[in-house]
Amino acid sequence: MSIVTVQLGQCGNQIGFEVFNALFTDSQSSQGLCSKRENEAYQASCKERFFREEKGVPIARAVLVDMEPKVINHVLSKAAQSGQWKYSQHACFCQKQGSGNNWAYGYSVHGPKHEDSIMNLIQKEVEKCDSLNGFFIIMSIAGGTGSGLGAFLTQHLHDHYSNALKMNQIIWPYGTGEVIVQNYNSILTLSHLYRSSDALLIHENDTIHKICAKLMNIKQISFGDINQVLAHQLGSVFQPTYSVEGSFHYRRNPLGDLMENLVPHPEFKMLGVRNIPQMSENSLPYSTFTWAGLLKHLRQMLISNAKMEEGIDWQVRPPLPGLPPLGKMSQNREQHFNTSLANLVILRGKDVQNANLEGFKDPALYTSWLGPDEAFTVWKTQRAFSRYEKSAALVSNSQFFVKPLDTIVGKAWNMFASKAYVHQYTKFGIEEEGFLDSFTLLEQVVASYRNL
Amino acid sequence: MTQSVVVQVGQCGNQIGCCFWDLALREHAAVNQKGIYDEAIGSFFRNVDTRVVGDGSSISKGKICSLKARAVLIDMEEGVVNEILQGPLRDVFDSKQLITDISGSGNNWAVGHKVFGSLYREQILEKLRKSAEHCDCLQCFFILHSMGGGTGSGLGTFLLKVLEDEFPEVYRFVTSVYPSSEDDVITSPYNSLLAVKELNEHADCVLPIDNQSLFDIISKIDLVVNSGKLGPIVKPNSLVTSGGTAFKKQHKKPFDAMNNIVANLLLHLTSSARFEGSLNMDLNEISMNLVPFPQLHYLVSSLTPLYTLADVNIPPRRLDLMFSDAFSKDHQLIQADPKHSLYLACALMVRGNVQISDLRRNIERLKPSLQFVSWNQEGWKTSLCSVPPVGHSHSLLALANNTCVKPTFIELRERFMRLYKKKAHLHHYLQVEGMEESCFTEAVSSLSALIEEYDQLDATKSLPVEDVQRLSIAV
Amino acid sequence: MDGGAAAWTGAGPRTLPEAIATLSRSLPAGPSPEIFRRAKFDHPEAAPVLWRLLFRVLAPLRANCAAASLGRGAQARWVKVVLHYCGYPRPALAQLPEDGSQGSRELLLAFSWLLARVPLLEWLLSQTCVQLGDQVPTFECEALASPGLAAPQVDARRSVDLRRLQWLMGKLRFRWRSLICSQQEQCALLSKIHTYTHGCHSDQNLGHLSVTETEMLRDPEDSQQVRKGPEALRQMLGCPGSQALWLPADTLVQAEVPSLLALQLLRVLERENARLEAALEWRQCELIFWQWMDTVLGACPPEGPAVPTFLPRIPEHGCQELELVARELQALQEKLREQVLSRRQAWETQVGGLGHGPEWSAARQALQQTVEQELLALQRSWEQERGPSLTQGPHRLVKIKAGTAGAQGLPVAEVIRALRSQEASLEAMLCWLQGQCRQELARLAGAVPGLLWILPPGC
Amino acid sequence: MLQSDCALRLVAELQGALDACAERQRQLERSLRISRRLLQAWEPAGTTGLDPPPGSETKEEDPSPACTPSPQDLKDLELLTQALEKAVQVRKGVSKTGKKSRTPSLKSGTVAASPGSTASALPQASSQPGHCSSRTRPTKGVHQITVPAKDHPKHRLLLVRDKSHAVRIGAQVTRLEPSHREQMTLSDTPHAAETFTLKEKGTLLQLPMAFRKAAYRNSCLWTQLNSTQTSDATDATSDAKTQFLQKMQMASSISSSRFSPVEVEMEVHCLQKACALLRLRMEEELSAAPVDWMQEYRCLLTLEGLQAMVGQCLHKLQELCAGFEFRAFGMLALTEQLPGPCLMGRPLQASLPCGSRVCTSWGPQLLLYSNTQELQTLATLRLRVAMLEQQIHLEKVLMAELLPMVSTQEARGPPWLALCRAAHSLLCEGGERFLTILQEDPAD
Repeated sequence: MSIVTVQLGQCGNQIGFEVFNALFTDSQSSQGLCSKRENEAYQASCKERFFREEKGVPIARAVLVDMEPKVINHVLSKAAQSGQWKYSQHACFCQKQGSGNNWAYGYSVHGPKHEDSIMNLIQKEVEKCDSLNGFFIIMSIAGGTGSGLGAFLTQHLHDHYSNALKMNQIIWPYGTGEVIVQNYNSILTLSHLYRSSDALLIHENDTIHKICAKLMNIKQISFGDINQVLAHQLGSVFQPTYSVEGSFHYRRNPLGDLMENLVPHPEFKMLGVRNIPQMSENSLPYSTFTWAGLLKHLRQMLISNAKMEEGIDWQVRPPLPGLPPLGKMSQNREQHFNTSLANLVILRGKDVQNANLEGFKDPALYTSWLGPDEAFTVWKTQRAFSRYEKSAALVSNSQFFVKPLDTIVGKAWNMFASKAYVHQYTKFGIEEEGFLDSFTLLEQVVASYRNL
Repeated sequence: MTQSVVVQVGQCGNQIGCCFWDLALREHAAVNQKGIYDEAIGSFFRNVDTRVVGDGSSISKGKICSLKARAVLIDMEEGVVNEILQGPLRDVFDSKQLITDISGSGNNWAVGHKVFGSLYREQILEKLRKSAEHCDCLQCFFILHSMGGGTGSGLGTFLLKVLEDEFPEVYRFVTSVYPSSEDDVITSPYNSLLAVKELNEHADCVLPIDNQSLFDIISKIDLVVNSGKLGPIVKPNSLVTSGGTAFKKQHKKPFDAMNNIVANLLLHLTSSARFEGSLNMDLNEISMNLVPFPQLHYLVSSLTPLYTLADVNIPPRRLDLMFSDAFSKDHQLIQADPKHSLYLACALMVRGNVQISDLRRNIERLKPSLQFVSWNQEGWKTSLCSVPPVGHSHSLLALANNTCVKPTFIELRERFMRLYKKKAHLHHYLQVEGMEESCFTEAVSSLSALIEEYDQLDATKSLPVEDVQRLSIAV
Repeated sequence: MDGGAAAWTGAGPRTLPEAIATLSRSLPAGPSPEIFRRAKFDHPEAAPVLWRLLFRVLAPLRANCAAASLGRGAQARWVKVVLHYCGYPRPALAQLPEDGSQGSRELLLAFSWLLARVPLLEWLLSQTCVQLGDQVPTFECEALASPGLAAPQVDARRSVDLRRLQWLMGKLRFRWRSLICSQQEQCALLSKIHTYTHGCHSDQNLGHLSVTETEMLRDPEDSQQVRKGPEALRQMLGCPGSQALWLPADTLVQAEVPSLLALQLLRVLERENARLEAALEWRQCELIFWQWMDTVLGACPPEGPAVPTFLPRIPEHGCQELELVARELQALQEKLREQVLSRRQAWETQVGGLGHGPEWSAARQALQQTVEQELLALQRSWEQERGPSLTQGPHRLVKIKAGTAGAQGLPVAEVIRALRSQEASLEAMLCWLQGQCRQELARLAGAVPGLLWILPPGC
Repeated sequence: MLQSDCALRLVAELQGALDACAERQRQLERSLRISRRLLQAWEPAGTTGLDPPPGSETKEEDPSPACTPSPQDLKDLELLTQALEKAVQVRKGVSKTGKKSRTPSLKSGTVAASPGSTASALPQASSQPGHCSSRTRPTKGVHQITVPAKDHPKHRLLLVRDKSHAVRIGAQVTRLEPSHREQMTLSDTPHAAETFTLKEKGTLLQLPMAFRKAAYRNSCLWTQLNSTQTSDATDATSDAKTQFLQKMQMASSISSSRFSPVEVEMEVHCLQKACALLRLRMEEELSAAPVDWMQEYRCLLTLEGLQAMVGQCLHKLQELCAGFEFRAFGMLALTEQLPGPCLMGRPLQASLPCGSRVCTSWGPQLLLYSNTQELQTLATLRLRVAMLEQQIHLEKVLMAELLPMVSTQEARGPPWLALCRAAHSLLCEGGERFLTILQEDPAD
């Protein structure tokens, strides 16, 4: 089954390119450390999901949307230059003028105006899939096009393709600000997506920036570096895994399987990804990994809400069994213990069958109303990913984002209380009422996650 | 990609414009080596096949034939415009883009605004429409004018209202040159104040420029250049008014160097919209990010490093210094000290070989020394354009919506009041048809209201930053 | 027509044992005629066989395999309940011991009651017939709507947070969507196979091969590779329930033998043919059986006074629903009464001045007719099973050229129409139920001061 | 928090539904795998697309784009035909020559040779003049795929051979009349390959004789079963049955009621639907704003009609209640001993043709569709109906358990509010959305 990617805005298009590039490069890599047959099955599965073929050339199953042509042109030519895969010329939509960081402009002006054209492009791409699994929508939430138009399109995908799954890849802006109205744009986007999307996969710029600096040892970090790390993380989640352990059948319904296990509850849709190992090319040859070591670190990253392998707080421990839920909650808060709702661990590489995952099956890791049997899932494949002989990824629906979300809502509320910038939104039909709805919904989400 | 139209009004506006077109041509020539007409060039120039009679049909693709500036030149005297038309830039303009008169406005806002305004309204409108027709997506009008004189100030602000009515969707960015206190025009306080009211009401963004600041900057450059520490080696292709500019009297006339700074400001401001970069910033993002309340649309700008403005080969200073400079008092294009005032919002537009990490590092570094309004503690807007200014590796334009503009307004009001109390020269104005006393009082109260708004914001400066009470979720 | 088939239409067996024998043969694993004879005299040894027969006939098909694992007592209870539920009139059945130790005559009566009331043989044959063709890739609606047979393992010690129910509900919604997704794909693949094999079938009506048939031809070489195929197949066939919903493709995978398929299918087909032949024969000699059953019934002692033993399934649940409907209907009635009353009055006063020309009465008549038609259509939409449905018996999918006239069979378009109206009425129903809940909760919410209930937008 | 018995029931219901779905998904995946394997034959995925030879795509007529086979289609087609072709050969015994190792493999532009000389065995082969000469051409190895020359709604399988017996395939575009076929063959490509459709060689691809016989007899028997059902069922037989049933009823000590429980249940179900639809219609009518007196009158008539219909429903309901009460007198809680909750509920209806529905035809019937989309719509709708039924069932169960709990709970503190929120989401929003409860600001 195939996934149609929708790349939106500057951020979405830049990341989309890196994601396809990472997926393709990995699937063609000969360092898979597995049998030829398995490698072929892996390739075929990756291809079915993300690429189609035109005259022998792999074409990304993607629709590129921006309200401004520069980025799309750039990305198209970069893909063509790769010599390996391409974007379809006919899957692009751009306009002359961007949304100017104004969510309302993207949502209420660009959205309705270009709805038909964009939905047509998507429809065409969907028709090229033998079987549609769902949509992967890449967008930032800070700007105007990705966020506003993204929210608009997701809603329309929800209406037009009610059975297809929708996952939004969301880029969370730098906490110190990259767009001044980013908090407004973010709360409007998030609250709208909460109504129309099935899952929000969130990446924070701050986090990835730190990974680039600390783990990848990059001195002068560019957006290209950041996007490559992000693409690596996504690849580690979306490259094929076995559907049944011990068979060579690869999972055909990756989005559905993931969502069913992680985001069935309407109030909990925010997913975070953690990867291990991640390091620069130079240090890789000097490192060896064991599953036990990797998983120990990954688990501690989960419970201490560490964003990367470096600087994990090893003091954080799961709460003692037998505490009443309320006591447990306050103790957790004190300890900065990160309570999970559900986790998915994806293991790739050598001896994957020997990895011991008991650490993730501890009921203390999870909320009181869901047991590990329902809350924990593991996917595996023996095929190694990227340059790593062994690697693990964690997709987690947990309290990871309570703090960032709370912060964004708080800042937006502060600004809203002074009515600053509101006139820019009312100009395009987003009234104060709309803001209040968004605040209400997100405050509830924060509260719900806190009460896990 | 979008296009912009530059409307240059009055002597000052046209002189700045002249500099601007010269630099713009040279910048695009440096970036676009192949001579192909592309969208970046298209944002300021039309490509015209001159062999076709009439107004020359635009060519949207292919080789560059003949570039025409997307500009409307207005002056009520002929001098400057004629000079331009006889200068090296003559091919960039044609007579259909000009409106001139011979009488001049006599340094009288009322003449420019009321008399010439009604006289030339239709004509101006027609030229504007024409220029708009040549754009497939007109995004912005840049109005270049000075506040002190008659034409630029009067007709320039008249124009704003016309644009607002006629092109409500198109942004109006105004570069206003404020007179310095030792201005030789005696009525300049009147003119400026009357103009301020119009700017308050009809502009989307105003970039105030102070002649005194420009002059100080130029002097500083000269000082560095002549100090002997660094060889005054002229860079052949740098974007400064050296050899091949419209006026070949650079060092004699400080105005040229000063105009050059303003022209550079415009180029930098639009660079991220014209060229590729890893973090684009379109023009419409400027007002969206920097204007929290409709009236508070005055943006204080600073360009660093200053050597990009000079025609000298100075080894680059540390990158981080560039960021520090942008916040220092002596780099601002008006006399103001943003660092000790309150920031409502701030944009950092970077060109050249600078990455996001450099930007983040400097924001983190500078943040503690700056004071932002309570509801906008992270009020940063950033952009990264990969094309540096010609001949340099990087540069930075900082735009600040900061209460530091307030003293400029207060001073203006004081100078105005000094004259107005004496009713000096008032009759020159009142004899113009449609001009009444109330025009002055209204203008004063408009300016006072603006000052009051800044005052209120400044008042919050001393208060501790506290979160507002949020919605409380029951369960 | 095949000579063999024609043979039974004329003469049939004329003796009772022969008649019963045909009945037995036409049933899936039917008992021997001797059992019937013994049952007439209520011999206890016939009872277990008849319990089994009844259970087999009555158990829901999907659940059959699992149900087979039920104990004898449970099976018997099941039979009792279902028969009563269907309106079986004799309470004596309910009093039978569930260990199968006696009551063979009563069971024979019950079986005959079913046989007389509904076309049982045809129904059973139809439900269990061999599927050579491709089916609409969905399963019985009822099967989805019914929980599986095995009681799910729920940890009773753990108290349940409602959020867990929400979680499960969300999971279910995702599974539904995945199902639809897979089904779409299966349809596309089926259609492809049908297109590609167009013209390969000897049967003119079909024209193309089905998956099973293509599979049969696919790889004959491999036939020697695996031997366990027939066994797997037999296993499946030993369980009549699974036959009914048997997707041939499933068998193949389960057995991992694509090869011997033809042979296996042949056997199954032959077995089915034998049952069909027997059923046709049975029709010829049924009369003898019924005459005999009369004597069986006559041999029964008259029943004693009714001992209350039985609980039809409706009890509290059904009561609740009846009440709910009654309340809603009355509310409707009330609202309509008010509206009609006031509007009628307003109308009369208005029309008073309008005059009553012939045009008016013609228009009125026309209006009356259209309204009548509309309402009739409305009524039809809730009366059950209008239009073609797929609930009865298997259907073989045949791809035809668009616009081909005179093709025999049911056009999908018609089924779609029927399904759409069914969908609409179900949606209305769900909507109504949700509306009821909303009212109830809003009432409760209104009673608590100091709180603002913010509904999700769009409510 | 729920009490455990209630929780048990709800969780069991949901878990049951989930299991049923999962089971069905597994089934579907199995058959999907079969179908995919059929279409992709034995080749590992990753075979490259088939490029048409330059110039062979002479489009004389305007092809309708919908009918143009996509490269993927062509590929599938090729693989499938290969498979079938191979089957033909095996069936004919030509593979006995011990060349099994030469499994067909598909590389870009190359096709494996099938062993054996099947061409001579094909009936048509000898009847095609001119073909022989082309066959003598020593073309070996690589050949381009024959590509549609024209488009036609029907794509036929087309096997193309040359002397070396390399199998080629393409979608034949023109639906060839037999008489035209030869010409087509001759003028086909420079390689002058022999072409035939599977249909024309259909005899070779037929199922085994014995099987075909049995299948034929099977369909005859079903036809007979259906045709004799009504006409041959003698009056005597049906009389006998009726009599038997009557006698049985009379002998019974329970007097008959008008409705059996299953009928009551079905009627209730029907009334619920009616109720929902009537309300919808009424609200539609009430919210309409008639612009002229005609419309106004029509509205009035409709409302009156609706009123009458509601009356009928109420009447029906009373009848049901009467019958129900009558029956209810001697009930004993037998249900509780039933083997699991699963045997209750809807399967009862499904398990028997005991409703009043009489089916007129038995056995496999044909269901005709003309395109993929139609089939997909059908499948989706069926599933959707099934899902709605399940959802309604769950809704009712949840209503029965949750509503009383919410309304009886005494303390109206946070636990109760949490309960309300979850209940609202489950009951009113289908579990998709949720409400927020805010504490009112005392300042307001």
